[in-house]
Amino acid sequence: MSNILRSKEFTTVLVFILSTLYVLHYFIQGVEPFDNLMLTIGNWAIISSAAAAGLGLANLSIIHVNKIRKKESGWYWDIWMVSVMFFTFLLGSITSSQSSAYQWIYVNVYQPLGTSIFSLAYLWMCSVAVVAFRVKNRDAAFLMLGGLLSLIGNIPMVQVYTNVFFDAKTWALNIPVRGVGSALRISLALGLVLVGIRTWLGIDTSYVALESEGG
Amino acid sequence: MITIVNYSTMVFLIILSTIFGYLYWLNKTKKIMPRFRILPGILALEELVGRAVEMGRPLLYLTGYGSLRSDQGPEQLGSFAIFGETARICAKSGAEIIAGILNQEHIPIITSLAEEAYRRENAMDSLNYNNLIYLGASQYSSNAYLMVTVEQREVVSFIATGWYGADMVVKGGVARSAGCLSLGATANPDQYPYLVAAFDYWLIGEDLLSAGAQISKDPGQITNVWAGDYIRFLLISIIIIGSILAWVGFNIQWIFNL
Amino acid sequence: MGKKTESVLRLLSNKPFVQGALVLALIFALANPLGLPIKIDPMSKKVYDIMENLKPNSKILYVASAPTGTMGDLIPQSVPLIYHLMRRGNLKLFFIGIGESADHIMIYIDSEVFKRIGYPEKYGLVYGEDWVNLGYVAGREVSYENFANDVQGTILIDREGNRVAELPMFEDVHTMADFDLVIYNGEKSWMPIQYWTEKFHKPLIVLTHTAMLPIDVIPWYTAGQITAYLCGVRSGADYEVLVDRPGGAVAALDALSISHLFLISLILLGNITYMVEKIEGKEAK
Amino acid sequence: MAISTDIGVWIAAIMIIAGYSIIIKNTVVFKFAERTVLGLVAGTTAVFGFEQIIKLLWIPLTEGKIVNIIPLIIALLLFTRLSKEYAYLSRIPIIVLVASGISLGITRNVSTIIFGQIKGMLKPIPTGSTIFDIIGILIVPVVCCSVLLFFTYTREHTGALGKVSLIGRYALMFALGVSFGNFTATRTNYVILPLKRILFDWLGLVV
Repeated sequence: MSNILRSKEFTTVLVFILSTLYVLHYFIQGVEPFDNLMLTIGNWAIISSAAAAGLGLANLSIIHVNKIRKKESGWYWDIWMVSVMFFTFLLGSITSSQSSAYQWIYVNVYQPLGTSIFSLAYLWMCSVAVVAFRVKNRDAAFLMLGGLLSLIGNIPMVQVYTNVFFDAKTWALNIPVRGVGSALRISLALGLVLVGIRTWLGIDTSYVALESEGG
Repeated sequence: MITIVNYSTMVFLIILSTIFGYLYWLNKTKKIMPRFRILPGILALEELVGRAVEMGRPLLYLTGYGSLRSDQGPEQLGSFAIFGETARICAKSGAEIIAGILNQEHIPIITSLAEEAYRRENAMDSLNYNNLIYLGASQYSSNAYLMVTVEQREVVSFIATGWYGADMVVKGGVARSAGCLSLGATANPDQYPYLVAAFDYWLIGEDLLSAGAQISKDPGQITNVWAGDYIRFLLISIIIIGSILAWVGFNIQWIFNL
Repeated sequence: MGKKTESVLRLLSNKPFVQGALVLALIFALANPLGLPIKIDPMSKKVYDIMENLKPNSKILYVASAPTGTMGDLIPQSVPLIYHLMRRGNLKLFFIGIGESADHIMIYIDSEVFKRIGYPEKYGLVYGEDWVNLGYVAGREVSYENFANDVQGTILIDREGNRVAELPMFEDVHTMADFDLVIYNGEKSWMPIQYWTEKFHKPLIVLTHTAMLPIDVIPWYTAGQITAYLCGVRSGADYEVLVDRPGGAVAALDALSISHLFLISLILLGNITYMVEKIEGKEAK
Repeated sequence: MAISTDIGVWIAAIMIIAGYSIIIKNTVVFKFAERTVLGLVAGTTAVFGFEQIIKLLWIPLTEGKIVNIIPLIIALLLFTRLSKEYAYLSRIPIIVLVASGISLGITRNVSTIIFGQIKGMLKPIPTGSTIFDIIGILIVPVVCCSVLLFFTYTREHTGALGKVSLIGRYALMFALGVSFGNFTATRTNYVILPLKRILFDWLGLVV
C-alpha cells in the first residue's frame, strides 16, 4: 500500500481527477449533486490550509526548542517567541478572536508592530530609488522619466497650483502604462494557464518530491 | 437542468491544448525541440551558490507566500522548481542553505524538496532541518527575520522567489545593503519595479513560471511553454485585428462573452 | 572621483541617513500642517452623488479587504464614506471581511472607523435590522463563490454570534442578486468583479490606494466593470470635505507633499553627483 | 500637549518605536520586535485556522455530517511531515490544495483576465474624440503587443522581433517607473498611520 501512495502515478492521477472535477464544474451548471460535491471538495482545501497553521506552530516549536536546549546564541529570545506564539494561540482559540482581550492585543501590540515594520517598505523604496534612479543607460532613463513624472504628479501641493503634472501622469497611467499593465496581466494569466495545464496533466510535479525516484 | 456555460473559455482551452498536443507529438516523433531563450536569473544560481561556498557563509532562500489554493498557487510551483534546483546545487557543493518558508501550506513541500535534493547528491547527513524554518505568513515577520538574520549569520547570497507584495523592495534593499548577491523572482506585476531596481538578478512574471521548464529540460514542460508562445502570437493578432475592426465600427467583443 | 562627489554618493546610499531624514520630514509635516486648499476630484464627487441618491432601504454590501500593512492608504477613504452611509440613516449595511488577514479586517472596522465616527447606533441604526457585521469569509476564491450563491449558508454565524438566518434584515437576502450595491475596500478588485458583480450585474464602488489604481482599477473601470472609485488619501480628503467632516486624510495630504519633494530632491542630487562623477572620470582619463 | 495615560496607547507607541529602531541600527530592541512579531503572526494565523476548522469541520461534524471525517483525516495527514517515515502521506493534503489552485488558474485567468483585458482594448473610437485621444487609443494596443512579444521564450529577440520587443522593453521600463513613483504615494501613508498614533494618540499633539 505504501508503495502505491509513494508512487508518482498516484500523485499525478489524484491531481488529474480533482482538477478535472474543478474544471468541469466551471463549465457545467445546474447539476445539484455536482455543485454540492464541489462545495465539499472546496471546503477540504480550506480545511487543509487551516490545519497547515498547526504545522507552522509545530515547525517553529521544534526548531526553537532545539535551539533553546542547545543554548545557541540568543536562546532566551526564542523562549520569548515561543511563549508569545502559544499565549496568542491559546488566548485566541479559547476566548475566540472576537474577545476583547484578543482584540486588545491586536489593536495595541500586533497592529502597531506590524504596520511599523511593514511601513519600512516605504523607507527602503526611497533608499533604493535614490540609487536606482540614476541615468546609467537608456533603460534607467525611461525608468527615471516615469518615476519622476508620477512622483511630481502625486504631490497634492503641486496640484493646488497646476494640474499639468497630474494630467500628464493620468495620461501616462491611462495610455502607455495601461497598455503595459494589460500586457503584463495577459502574459501572466497565460503563464498561469500553462502551468495549470502541465500540472493538471502530471507533466510538472514541482510541488512534490518523488522519493520513489530518489530511491 | 444541465447547462453548459463559458464557451469562449472552453474554445480557448481547446485551441491551447491542441497546439500543445501537436507540439508534444512533434517533439516525441521528430525530436524537434525549440531553442529556449536563456534566462540570466537561472544561470545565476551557480554563481550565487559558488559565492556561498567560497566565503563559507550561508545562502538564504525565501520561497514566497502565495497560497496554493488561490491563483497565486501556480506561481509558487515555479518557485518550488527553482528552490529544488538551488538545494540540489547546495547539496552537491556543500554550501549551507537556509530556507525561509513564508506560508504554512509550503512546509511539507519545502522539507520534501530539500530532502530529495540532498538524497540525490548523497549528502543527507549535511541537511540541517533547523534551517528549514517557517517565518509566519506575513510580510513584516519575514522582513524582520531577514533584517536580523542577514547580519547575525553573515548571509552572502540571497534568493527570493514566488509571490511577494510590498516587501519585495525591502528584501532586495536589505540584501544589497548587507553586501549580498541577490536573485529576485516574482509574478506579481506590482512588484516588477522593485525587482528591477533592488536585485542583482531578476526573473519577471512568466520567466518565473517557465523557470521549471528551463531547469528540468523536460520535453513536456518545454513544449508547454512553446505552445504558450504560439498562443501569445494568436492573442496579439486578435488584439491587432480586433482593434482595427473596432475602429472601423465592427465590435467583436461578443466572441469573448459566449 | 573627487572627494566631494564620493562623500555625497556615500551619504545617499547610507540607509540611516536617507530613511531617518525621511521620517523626520514626515514628523515635521504632520506636526505643522500647511492647510492648503483642496480641489475636489470629479470622481470623488461621482461617488458622493451615487451614495446621496441611493434609494431608501437599499442593501449595501461593504467588503473590507485591507491587509494590515496597506491600511494607511485604505482607511482614510472608508471613514468618511461609512460616515456618509450611516448619516443617511435609511440604508441596510452589511459589513464583511475577506482576504489574507480577513480576521483582522473586521477588528479595524471597530478600532479605526467606528472609534473615530461613532457606532451605527449613534445614527439610529439597529443591529440586525439596519446594519450587521458578518465577520470574515475565510477560504479565498472557493468561498467567495459559495458566498455569492448562498449568502446565509456560507456565513452561518455573524461576528456577534447570532445565527444569520434569524436576523430580520436577512429575510430577503439569499444570494448576491439581493444586494443593490457592492463597495469594495482593498486590493485585487478583479475578485469582486469576477465572483460577484459581473455575474449578478451589480454596481461596484472600489476604494483603492494610489498604487493599485493604474493596474488594479483603471482597466476594469474603462471596461465598465467598476462604476466609480475613491483612490488613496487624496480622495479621502475630498470626501471628508464633501461630507463636511475634515479629519485624518486632510492632515496627511501635507505630509505627502513634503515627503515627495524631499525624495525627488535626493534623486536629483544623486543624478547630478553621478553626472559630475562621470565628467571628473573623463577629465582624469 | 497631554501625553496619553492609556496603557494600551503606551504599549502601541513602544511597539512602533521598537519597529522603527532598525532604521538607525540593528540592536537588541529590534531583536525584541522581530521575535515578538514572529510569535504574534504564527499565533494569530493558528487562531484564524483553528476557528475555520471549528466552523467548517467540527460544528457540522458534531451536528451529524459524517462525511467531514474525510477532511479531518486529510488535515491530520499534514502532520505526518513531522515524521521521516510517513512523510510521504503529507502529499495528499498538498494535492488537494494544488488541485484547487491550478484549476482556478486554468479557468478564471482565461475568462476574467485574458478576455477581460482584451475586451477593454477592442473599443470603437468615441465620436468627437480629438487627434490626441485617437493617438492615445492607437498607443495602447501597440504597447501591449510589443510587451507581449518581449515575453516570448522560444525565439531569440533579433531582427524585426528584436526591434518590436525593444519598444516593449522601453515601454515596460517607463511603466515600471510610473508604477514605482505611484506606489510612493501609497506607501508614504504606511508610515503616516503609525506616526500619527505616536504624535496624536500618544503624545497628544494638537494641530
